[in-house]
Amino acid sequence: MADYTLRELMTIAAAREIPDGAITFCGTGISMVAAMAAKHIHAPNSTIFFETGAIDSLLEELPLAVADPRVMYYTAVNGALTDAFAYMQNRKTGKQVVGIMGAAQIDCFGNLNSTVIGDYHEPKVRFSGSGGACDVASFVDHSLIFMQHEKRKFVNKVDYLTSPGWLDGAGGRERAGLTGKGPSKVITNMAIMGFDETSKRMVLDYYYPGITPEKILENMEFAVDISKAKELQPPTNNEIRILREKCDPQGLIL
Amino acid sequence: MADYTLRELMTIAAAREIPDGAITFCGTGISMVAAMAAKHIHAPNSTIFFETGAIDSLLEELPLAVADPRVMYYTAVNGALTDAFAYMQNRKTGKQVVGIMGAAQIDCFGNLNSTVIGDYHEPKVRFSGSGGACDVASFVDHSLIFMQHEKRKFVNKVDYLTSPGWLDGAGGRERAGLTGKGPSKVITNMAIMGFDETSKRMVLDYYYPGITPEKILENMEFAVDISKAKELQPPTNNEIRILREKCDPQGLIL
Amino acid sequence: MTVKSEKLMALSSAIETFVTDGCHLSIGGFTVNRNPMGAVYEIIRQGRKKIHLYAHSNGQGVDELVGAGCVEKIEIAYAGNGRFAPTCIRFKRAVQNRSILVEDYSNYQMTLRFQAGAMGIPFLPTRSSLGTDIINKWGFSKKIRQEDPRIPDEKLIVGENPFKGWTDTKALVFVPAINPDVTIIHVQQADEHGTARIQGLTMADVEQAKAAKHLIVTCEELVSSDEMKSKPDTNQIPHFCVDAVVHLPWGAYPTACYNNYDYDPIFFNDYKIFASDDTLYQNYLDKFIHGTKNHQEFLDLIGGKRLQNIKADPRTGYAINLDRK
Amino acid sequence: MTVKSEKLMALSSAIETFVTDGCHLSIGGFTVNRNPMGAVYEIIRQGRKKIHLYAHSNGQGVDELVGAGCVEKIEIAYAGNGRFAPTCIRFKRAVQNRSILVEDYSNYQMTLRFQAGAMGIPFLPTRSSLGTDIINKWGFSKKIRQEDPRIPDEKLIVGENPFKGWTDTKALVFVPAINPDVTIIHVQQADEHGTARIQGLTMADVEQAKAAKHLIVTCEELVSSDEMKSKPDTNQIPHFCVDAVVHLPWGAYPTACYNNYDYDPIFFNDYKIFASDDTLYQNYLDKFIHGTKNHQEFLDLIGGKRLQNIKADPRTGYAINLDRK
Repeated sequence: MADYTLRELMTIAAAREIPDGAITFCGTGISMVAAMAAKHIHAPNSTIFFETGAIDSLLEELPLAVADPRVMYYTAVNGALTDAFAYMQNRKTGKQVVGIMGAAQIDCFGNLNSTVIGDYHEPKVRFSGSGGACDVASFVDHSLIFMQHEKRKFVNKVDYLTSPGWLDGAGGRERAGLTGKGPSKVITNMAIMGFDETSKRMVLDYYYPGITPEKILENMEFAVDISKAKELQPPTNNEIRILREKCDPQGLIL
Repeated sequence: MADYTLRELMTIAAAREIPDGAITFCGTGISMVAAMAAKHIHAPNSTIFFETGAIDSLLEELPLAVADPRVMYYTAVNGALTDAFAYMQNRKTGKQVVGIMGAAQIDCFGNLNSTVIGDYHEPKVRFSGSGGACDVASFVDHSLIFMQHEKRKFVNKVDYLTSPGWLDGAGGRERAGLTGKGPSKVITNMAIMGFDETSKRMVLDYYYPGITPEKILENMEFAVDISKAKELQPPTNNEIRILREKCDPQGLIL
Repeated sequence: MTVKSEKLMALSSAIETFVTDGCHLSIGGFTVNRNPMGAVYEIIRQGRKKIHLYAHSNGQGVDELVGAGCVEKIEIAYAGNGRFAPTCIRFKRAVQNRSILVEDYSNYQMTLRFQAGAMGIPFLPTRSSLGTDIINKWGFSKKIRQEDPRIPDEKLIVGENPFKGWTDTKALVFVPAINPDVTIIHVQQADEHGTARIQGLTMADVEQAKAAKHLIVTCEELVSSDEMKSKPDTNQIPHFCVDAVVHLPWGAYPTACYNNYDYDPIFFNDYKIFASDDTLYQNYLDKFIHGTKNHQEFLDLIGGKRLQNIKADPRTGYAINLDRK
Repeated sequence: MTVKSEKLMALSSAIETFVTDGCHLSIGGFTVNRNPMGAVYEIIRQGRKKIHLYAHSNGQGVDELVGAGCVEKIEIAYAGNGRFAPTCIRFKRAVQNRSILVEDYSNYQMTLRFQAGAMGIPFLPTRSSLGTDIINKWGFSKKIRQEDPRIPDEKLIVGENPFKGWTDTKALVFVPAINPDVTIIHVQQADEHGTARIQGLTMADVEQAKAAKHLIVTCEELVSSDEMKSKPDTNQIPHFCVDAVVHLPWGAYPTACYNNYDYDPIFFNDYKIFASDDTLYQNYLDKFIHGTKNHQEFLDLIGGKRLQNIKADPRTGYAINLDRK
């Protein structure tokens, strides 16, 4: 078994969810490293793209923002925001997109808040806002969410619903007029959470080595079904090696 | 006085209507030569552009279509149809555009037919259809129309209303929701027709040397006010020289 | 990480696979320029019928598909070919004979319809055509529209501006999206994965390409991905939009391909004569299209001298001083 | 036919002429890239107040305008600066203090709003944000909206698909056009008439530029019209959209300008410290912005060594192996 950090484990867990042939939409930070890891490990035909319009960037160096000039070098197409989001909303290409997001709060249906804590007009804490997260969450069939597993983050009700998950559960997206699907997986520092096929409520899929399902429940405001949870396979030596040598050799993110 | 052909006279008559600083939208043929003549004679700061997306083409050789590769050489921007039409609909740039069109039929309010003679579903004669004519006629404040002065072309009612003129006269465009203005001038092989400021009905502005107002009326289904008509100043030697030497030296259009 | 692409195909396979009888087809280019003519001729050779064609202003490509009897219905803005044909001749005849059904739009409307398809939305708004017969007169009946789920139930809808008075706009025309079963475009350069580069004006090719359920790219030059990725600012279509890549030099002939060759005025002038007479036109089809196995044989029949004559000058991108009378 | 352009201006004149107190302003770029920072600093120097700012994701430019007290209201999608600031620090403070009013959109919505403005239409449709608080929660009250004719009366409108069920769409979000009083973008190259060329990603700059009532283009390099017209496929903005052209080398610094220079990690790391404390921030403004007469003096204060350090490598367009920790 490889020696690995929690952050590396999370990255690999996300990377494993990206199928070969996917068009991976990623933001800054760990999601970008996960997309790169997938491409280097098991999804060589996946395409990394950014909301800024860069398609299939080489990423010889790790970008620190989706508008970093490093995303513009040696791409298939350097486009614009109009193009990038249209690929997600487009009925042919959108179906191939895997979106990766993060947030400050998440509820049991995978709805995300990245805007404010507290009242919208008198916020206790202001965050960056949606960026492209609401867009990708609205459009695509396949999305992954990175979260820190804390009670104040896994909440009964998000203070502001920035990016749509499964909304109010079964049939919620259809009722609102959304065509894509809610999130597939939530990848945290303790577990991988999935969503029940029928009810669309969050469930525990995998707990990390050394973490109990009970500990996970303690770190959430709402309860989830833990009955089918299994322990996650730790990263392999090869996965960790590729992550360190090919994806973030300068240690800028991991 | 210069020796000139009727076609040259028409071209010069149209060119004179293009102010310096205009963005001139033109189609194939005589309208393109008129736009070039204006630029060479009195409107050096006018910009010729095409619905295909070419902006400020040099036109070292005369194009025979708006998609001719000759429009793509040495331009300010080579864009696309989306861009070109947006410049016309845009509230800032659209106000600077002068559109030049032709048609098979025109009525007394300057509405144009370039689609069919006869019933739409059982046409006696089928023409090319709108192309960009309906678009420019819908959007801009300033447009010029080239017509052959014949009774079957100046009709009481167009068989198909392809491109909006002043629609049903005063207030017609506003009622339909159009923001631009109807045509400014109709330039024919006999006359220059304008539109009454209030009623928006066609009036005779200028008759060509050697043509009487009566002859013009004989060649129209509908009557127009001829009371303020004057004889047109013929082209100058300089205008004709520039036309022949700079605009169409190969004699492809004129 | 480079995998041999399964998208790279012979033209005949690409047409066989994606262009079927009754399919909804869109072709790139504009009048005399960059029509995917090699693909058009192969569709004619394969005898496709009942095609529903979408075009803004594809002069030559439209006229040949219509002339060869491949087309049943057409949605179009402009069926002319510049100075060579104020109205495309076989198109004119077919409409007047009522052997094809036609529905009229403006050029911007057709462009917006492809753009809406590319954006994955049902419509786009414009003020173009308010008060005109383009709104009032439908080419396809309600019945025809309802029988084919690929045609919207209404042609164009005039609606209110939901943001009352915003940008001084009261009414708008909503133009419905087009998502063709297949789009075919011809480009200057592509790699085997499908990433494509158009030089000169892109017309509405990019929107048509992205709106399609299947996309065939024929290219003048097949280049390495390294070459494409070295100049990404000049590329427009990424590989993941593309289903088939066909290497087809002179693939736009007799229309022009900027920086490569001009249109062939001799061809267009001859075509005008052939197209004006049914027997001559049948002879033209028999000799030039059905009488040739593929685009190379067609080009051989035209002859190298004619091709040499229209080769692009490297400075201007077209054939300077070409006799175009 | 070339007339000396009256559009060519000093930065101070361009800002004085077009950027007024209370104006509706939009700036180009995206987080760490191609923000028109020279123009932003000049706006701060000239002490503009009560600006209504439109931005999709202009990290650094937004934070400095907000931090210097120039901004009253802001419509925005994302106020972060990549890894350097998950949330822009002065922005965060200003919102939490309620010294600015903010209204939230998604990135695509802001882009579509500029695009609608550029297209001259009141709105564009999308499915983005259905079911979310981006629709439900308005940053500006009905009263504020009605008092300023430049703000639409409603934030976003959810409407039915007028083409029932077309493209499987029932509901849509209509996003209203933005037509800023003035847009400022920084580009790699422009000529004196305003024709502009952006290298690398164009972000939403082209849409922002075309949506504006007035457009200021600052450029890294002022080139001849001949140079621009020799490569027209790589130009995006024609001269007739442009009101002022300013030659401003390093005009995007401390953000990056592709093929010219990278962003300056030292600046961003220092800024993070200054921005986190009100006194330090005032000192920063006093020294770096108010203490310098123009962008050149600001750059002199940063020092040539820092600039040298971030010069772009010609192969990749950025500074390879730059210490970005």
